Amino acid sequence: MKYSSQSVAMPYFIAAIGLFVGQIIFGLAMGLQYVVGDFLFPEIPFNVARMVHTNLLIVWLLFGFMGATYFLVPEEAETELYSPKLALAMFWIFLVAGAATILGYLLVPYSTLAEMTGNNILATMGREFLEQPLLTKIGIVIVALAFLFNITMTLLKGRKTVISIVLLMGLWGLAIFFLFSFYNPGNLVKDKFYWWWVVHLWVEGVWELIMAAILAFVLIKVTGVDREVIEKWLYVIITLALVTGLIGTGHHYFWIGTPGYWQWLGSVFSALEPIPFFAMTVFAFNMVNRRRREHPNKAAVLWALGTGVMAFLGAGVWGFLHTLAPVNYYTHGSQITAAHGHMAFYGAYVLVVLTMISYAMPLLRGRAANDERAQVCEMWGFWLMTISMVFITLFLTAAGILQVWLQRVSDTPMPFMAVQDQVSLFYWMRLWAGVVFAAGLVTYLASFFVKGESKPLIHA
Amino acid sequence: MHNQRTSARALAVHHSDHGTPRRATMIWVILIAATIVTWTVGETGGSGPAIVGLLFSIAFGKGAMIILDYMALRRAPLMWPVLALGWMTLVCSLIGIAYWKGLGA
Amino acid sequence: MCPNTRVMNTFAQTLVSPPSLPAVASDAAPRRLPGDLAIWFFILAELLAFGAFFIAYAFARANSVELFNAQQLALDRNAGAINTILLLTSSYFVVRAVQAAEAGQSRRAASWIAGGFACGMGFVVVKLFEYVAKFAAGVSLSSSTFHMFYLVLTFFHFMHVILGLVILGALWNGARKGRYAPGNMNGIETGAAYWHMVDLVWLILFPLVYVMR
Amino acid sequence: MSGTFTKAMARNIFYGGAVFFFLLLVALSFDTMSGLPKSDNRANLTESVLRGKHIWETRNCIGCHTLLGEGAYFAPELGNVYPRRGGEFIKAWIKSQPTGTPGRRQMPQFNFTEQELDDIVAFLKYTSEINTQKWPPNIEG
Repeated sequence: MKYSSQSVAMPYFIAAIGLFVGQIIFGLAMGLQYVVGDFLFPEIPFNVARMVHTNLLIVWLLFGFMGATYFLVPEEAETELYSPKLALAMFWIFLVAGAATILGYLLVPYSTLAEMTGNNILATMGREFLEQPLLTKIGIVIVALAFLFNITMTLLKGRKTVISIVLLMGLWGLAIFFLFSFYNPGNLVKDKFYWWWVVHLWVEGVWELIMAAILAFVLIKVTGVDREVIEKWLYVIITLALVTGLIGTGHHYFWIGTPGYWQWLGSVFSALEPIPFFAMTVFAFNMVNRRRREHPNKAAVLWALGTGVMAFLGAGVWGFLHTLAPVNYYTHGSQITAAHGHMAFYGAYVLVVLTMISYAMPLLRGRAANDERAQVCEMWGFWLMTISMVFITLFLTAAGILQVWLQRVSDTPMPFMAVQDQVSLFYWMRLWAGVVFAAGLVTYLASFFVKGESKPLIHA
Repeated sequence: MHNQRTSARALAVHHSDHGTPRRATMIWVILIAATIVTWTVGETGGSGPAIVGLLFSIAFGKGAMIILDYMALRRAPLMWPVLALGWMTLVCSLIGIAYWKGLGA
Repeated sequence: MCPNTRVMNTFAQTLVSPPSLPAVASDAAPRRLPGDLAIWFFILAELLAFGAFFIAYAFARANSVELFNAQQLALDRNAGAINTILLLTSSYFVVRAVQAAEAGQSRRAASWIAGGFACGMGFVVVKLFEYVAKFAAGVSLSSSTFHMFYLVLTFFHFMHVILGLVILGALWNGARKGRYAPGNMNGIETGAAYWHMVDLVWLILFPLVYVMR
Repeated sequence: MSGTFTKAMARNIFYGGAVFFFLLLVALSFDTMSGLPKSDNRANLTESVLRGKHIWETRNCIGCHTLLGEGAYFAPELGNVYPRRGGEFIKAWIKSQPTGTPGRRQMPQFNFTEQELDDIVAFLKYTSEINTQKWPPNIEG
């Protein structure tokens, strides 16, 4: 750690990991509800569990992005953070608001929560991933603006590197596109159309900028490869991401009441969306193969390579699988979508945040890298989580293919619930893979508490 | 270092990476003539496999001239002209296959 | 530990001038990719996108040949042909500009680029007249599959022409200031490569959409 | 520097490409908006439908069901439930929840008034009449 204000990243990382644990607990509960339908009913119905599962994911990734930014920007800008106090204040505001929202979901009926929080003044709730009460949404905007102000001011007074500029563009884009979550017209087609301007332009647009910037930063640090080289790659990757991803939004406009030409536009451009992810994989391996130093933090290198591979598999390959309109006609809104969603989020965004945590946490704790045994434990966590996520994805894909076959393709289509009974074996297998994932997460957590000789800071 | 080497070569060898003006002009004349042929086919309403084969042979030839001479890939590492001409070949032949498929329908 | 210090440049050089490849028979100059490597990656991505659309058009046409043939008749082939000639001529002027710069005649290069720019503007004007006529006739993205492809393909290309004109404008400015000379050809070669790509794509678009029946 | 890969060029291509494709997306969105009246069934967007949409949202229905294929995949698609089941069945179904069958998936009881039930049905009827390019493939959704 080169600047003392980088240490504000620490609480952000801890909160991120804590919320990640919560997300997995609710994920397991839902996995069980898929096969034992009345589990936890009526205390925690499926819709509440799912809302908590997905909202926790979004919030902890945001915590991770912010922590990563607070660690990365001072080091890149070669100056202290503009205001560490503001960063800490925002941390507590965001944490309290986030916790209050989750408690609200769990303790109050959703419609009551909506009435209590001003949803009748401006109705924004009840749409997938954007379930947050109006107050929380406004809070997110305020926290994001304070955060962006802090980071932008830091960058303005320091060195402006490509990595920090790209990261900042991604974060500004994140804040700007979130504003579309306040637009909820009565016309369902318009509602859905602009809903994607938040969801798609986040995960297949500006988040890719954030992800590529964080990955580039860690790769510079652990491989010692020339900054010039890495920054050129960074530009190429994000160019490809936006060129394909912007019009690629069209793959969500096939069947929601929008004109038919989106089937062509969306198919062609989103079919090219794997290219930036492929470039990212090649990039990560290329840089590690040409490394100029052996960084003592081997775990961080593993996470970085894992990000490249899993993002390509989850977002690239599993996305391509069902992105062409004639295929999507049958797979839209089936378990195939769920399979893709799980591996893409894990591979691209969970792993990139964990990569950053793995690299930065030892430094924040005053060492270049953790003890060998702690690293081995961490790497076990990586493999357990990653392999079980591959299996979760495969089981959901199998369930999805069978579901599509019985319910959509067949000449004598079966009703939804009858099909769910037919595929329940795969849901059981998915649940067990989920249990292994949780074991991997526990292993990962344990690695933070493995004592031993840490590597001194000299090489950092 | 690379920079120096390149400029030294450009100065020392009286060689053009972009061909001569004379050659460029010749190619331009051919390209324009080929365009007039394509246009005539369109105006006379020609159709059928032979005509479409002619059209895309002409398009391929024109494209190859642009790629090899105007884009100067003739003197680039082999990978690049191969990729560009490969793209032309793939696109033109798939168009041909699709046209063939449309004849049967 | 890898002692190599200039990773990307080495990587770039293997793409740009691999030492193992035989040189062109007529002279000893090594093979060299003109312009910036970055633009060639971009050109490949663009060719892929256009290629996918061309192929999609061809197969969509195969499914409704009669509709495509009937509506294609209404297109203005004269405008298409004039535009082909304008783009080819423009490309030719840009080649002459590069050759002039290579010969150290930067001012002359600026004049050639101005010629190329004028032809490109001609393309834009002709295309605008064509669009106005089409829109007046009620053609829109949703009016038929053929019209959708016609508009998407030509408009997508049209926007590339406009971007290309911006680039030509920058090149003209650079050439006027004598920025391009032997040994410093990167900028003009890069811009020229992009402009030729715009031309190349049109060479398939024209017979495919305007003529093939 | 010919033949190399300059950072300035990569940057210019990034900014040019990003602006270019974003403008294209905006242009296409304008065209979509102007074409929507033909497909989005806005003629039937009554007060009752709007109230129904509000109920749909404030009960977080999307947390279990899909609507035009978007949402959770835990419970049936409702974009075409109106033609599949009819208004009376939908109302009776909602009123009879939860079934309480052991081990089966359960839907909460929302204690709707008759007016609210009619609004929900109106919303689902409006949704089923949106032109979705013939999706879903069959009545089972």
